[in-house]
Amino acid sequence: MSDSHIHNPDASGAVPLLRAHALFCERDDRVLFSGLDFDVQAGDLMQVQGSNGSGKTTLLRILCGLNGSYEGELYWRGVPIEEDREGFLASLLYLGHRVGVNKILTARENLRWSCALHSPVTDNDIETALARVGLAGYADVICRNMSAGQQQRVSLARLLLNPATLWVLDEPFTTLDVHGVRTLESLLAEHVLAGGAVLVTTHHPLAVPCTLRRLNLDTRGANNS
Amino acid sequence: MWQWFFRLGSPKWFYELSGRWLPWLVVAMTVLLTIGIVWALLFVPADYQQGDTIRIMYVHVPVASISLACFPLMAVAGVITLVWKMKLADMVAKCAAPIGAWFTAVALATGAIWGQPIWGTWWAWDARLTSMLIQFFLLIGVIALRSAIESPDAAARACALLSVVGAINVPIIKYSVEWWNTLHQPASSFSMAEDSPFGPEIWVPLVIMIFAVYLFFVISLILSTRTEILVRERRSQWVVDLVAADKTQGA
Amino acid sequence: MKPHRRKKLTIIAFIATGLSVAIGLSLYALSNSIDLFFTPTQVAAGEVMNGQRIRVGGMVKEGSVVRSQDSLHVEFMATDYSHDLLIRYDGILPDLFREGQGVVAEGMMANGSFEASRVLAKHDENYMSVEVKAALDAAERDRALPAAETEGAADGS
Amino acid sequence: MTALAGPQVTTFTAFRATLRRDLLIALTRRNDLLNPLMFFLIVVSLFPLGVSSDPQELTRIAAGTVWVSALLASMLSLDNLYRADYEDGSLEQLLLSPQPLYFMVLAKNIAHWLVSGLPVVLLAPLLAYMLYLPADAYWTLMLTLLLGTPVLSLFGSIGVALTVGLGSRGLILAVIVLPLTVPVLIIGAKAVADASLGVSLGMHYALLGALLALSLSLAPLASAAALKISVN
Repeated sequence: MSDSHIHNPDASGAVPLLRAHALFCERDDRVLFSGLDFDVQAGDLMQVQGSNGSGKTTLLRILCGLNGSYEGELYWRGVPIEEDREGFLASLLYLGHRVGVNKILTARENLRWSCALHSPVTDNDIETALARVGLAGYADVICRNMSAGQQQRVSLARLLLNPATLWVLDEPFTTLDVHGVRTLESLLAEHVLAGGAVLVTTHHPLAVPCTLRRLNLDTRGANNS
Repeated sequence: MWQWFFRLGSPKWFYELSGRWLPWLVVAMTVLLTIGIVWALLFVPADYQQGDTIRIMYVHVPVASISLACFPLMAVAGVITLVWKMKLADMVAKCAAPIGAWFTAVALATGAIWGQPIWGTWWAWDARLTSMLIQFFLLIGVIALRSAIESPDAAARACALLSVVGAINVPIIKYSVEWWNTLHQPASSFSMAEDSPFGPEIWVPLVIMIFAVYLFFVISLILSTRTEILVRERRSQWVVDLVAADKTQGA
Repeated sequence: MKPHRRKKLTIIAFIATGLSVAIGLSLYALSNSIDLFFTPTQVAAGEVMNGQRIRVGGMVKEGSVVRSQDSLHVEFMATDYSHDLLIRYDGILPDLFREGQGVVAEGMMANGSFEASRVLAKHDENYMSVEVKAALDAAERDRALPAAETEGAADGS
Repeated sequence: MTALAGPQVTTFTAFRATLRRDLLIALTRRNDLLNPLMFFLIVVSLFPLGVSSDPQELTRIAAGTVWVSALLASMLSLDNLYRADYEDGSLEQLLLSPQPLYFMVLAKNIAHWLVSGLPVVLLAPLLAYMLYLPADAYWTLMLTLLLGTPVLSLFGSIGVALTVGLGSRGLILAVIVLPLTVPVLIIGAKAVADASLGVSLGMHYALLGALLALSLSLAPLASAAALKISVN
């Protein structure tokens, strides 16, 4: 369902969706990575790997623009990101460690707000999306009364509601049960097969029916598997 | 021009330049301070209304003028930090805040000592003292924010932002406090014209003292910025070389 | 126009509107004059109620200061050169309190005179050495003398 | 589902949605609504106990007391502005929306004022009565608070935004924000005090209005920048 709206102007692959060039970041006098280069093409599912503290989260936050303390260049569709940040943000969906679900509101209210920031949705869309992530009938349950995994699923419903090209997901599998993991894996596969792109950090071995690229922060290199 | 501007942003360059200038600044300050103090204490005639109390002016006015200059200085450094991400600007801003707070405290204290014989009270909620006090609070706020944020980078930008917001507010606060209470005398104009209320025997030593205290401020700022540079750049090669050279010299 | 350009313009327009309203209002405010304290004339005109705490400002009238022999009580007239107001005060007067100088008193009206709880001297912005002041005073005295004598004094100086 | 790149959401829609969401949260958590109000009530009632219950003396301090308490009450409720959003990650979502953060921050500030400032304005006459404020100063009190409390929310927002990422922020917020609010306090309290002296108040209102316009246009800019720094 998320695939229909993603059109891919760079079918040739000449201009990568996202290009990082010579990224350098240090924290507390410790170099996390330097001279990091990689491209993300439309149709890529890229898994960012690395040991604990290798800077996976920092890298994702830098790519999204949440962290500004880095050196190097970032391009979105060949244009430096800072030149058209809004255009980039309109095609970006980021889900971090903190799921972005207010516990006082219901699932529906949460999703209605976060979608109002991106694209208009109807209540029907929200219910369909919730059903897809396994929360059928939970639309009007207050999020405080949900388990951590269920809250994570509310957050994942955004993947279905927000027509973003690039998904940046930080440890999206941590609280999910087996069924949830399978749902998310199929969502990822559908997205990249439809021409979207995904950057994901996880320690969980991904089982997806598409090519998986890996970016290893310990060896500092991107490779295909 | 721009090249010069960005070279100024290099801590190493600043460290070397300030090291060369520092002795001259110290000499100039010592000379001016000695002349100014001796002149102000011994040779300036007593005021027709305030008598010898007037002599505290020679400390109060220069110190107060520095404290007033401190917030604009931090705001300019803040803008440079936010726009050009220049590290040196943040180091200067970081060092200027506590020095400025001390100067403000001294200005408040000398103001109180001056106020006691003149107004008949140590503390009056008069416009200038009050706005100085509030500016003191603002400075303390910036210092507190700096010490509360752990990441130096975030602290730099947060303090830069707060300094800019504070600097926009300082004139508003000053105006509102003045509006609220205008008991203090209006600012005297330092004109050199013959009809100026100041005779030259009053203002010449004052100008000397102002220069001396400005130099004192600049020297303190340079010294503490140099320390800050060494701490922050301790991993860079030139600091390592510098320390190594220092050690061999000492041995 | 690109959407992000339009959004930026909306923000700028919003800020510009806010700033111009702020400037307009503060210009309006500045055009109004303010009363920092009541003058003896205003008090005489009955603008102040008995028992209302106010602040009165004026000059200490020459020769009006009466100090009590056995206490700190002092009475003087504050004047704005059209009306006078009797001020009573118990306490230590500041150094700069003297006749012919400005003074601000806080307190309230009682039976036609002003009971001050605090007296503050308002010193002017002129700093002069004792000698200069003496010379100026002398010059002023000279000017007050008949013209012929002034000429003579000017020659002599 | 909406097809093909999806129709863009207008900034106004996003603004309204944010305002609505924050109001919804505040109304769900009654405590957030009631606590500042109770604090305001309690602080004001402490003054007669601490100063004197003499009506004349209370009349004299009434204006300042109500204003200072309103300031403290609005300071107390500031933490709600971004803290929960920071902790649950909603703030990141807000920062990554293609909508201008400036207007989103403005929406949140307006929501904060509606739930913390407006009730204080409405409760003020009651407290003014308890402090024997002269009757002709009531409207001035309400009007100055109406103009002044939004400024407190807007200035406070900058402080909260700067400190939202800090572990222990209790007092630092007050140290940063309170000095900035001095002009509002001075003008507001002076206007109420002058109202009973029968002085013309046009100037006071104009100054408060100018402060409101200034902070309405510039404070969200600073808050937005501060949020970006804090989330870093």
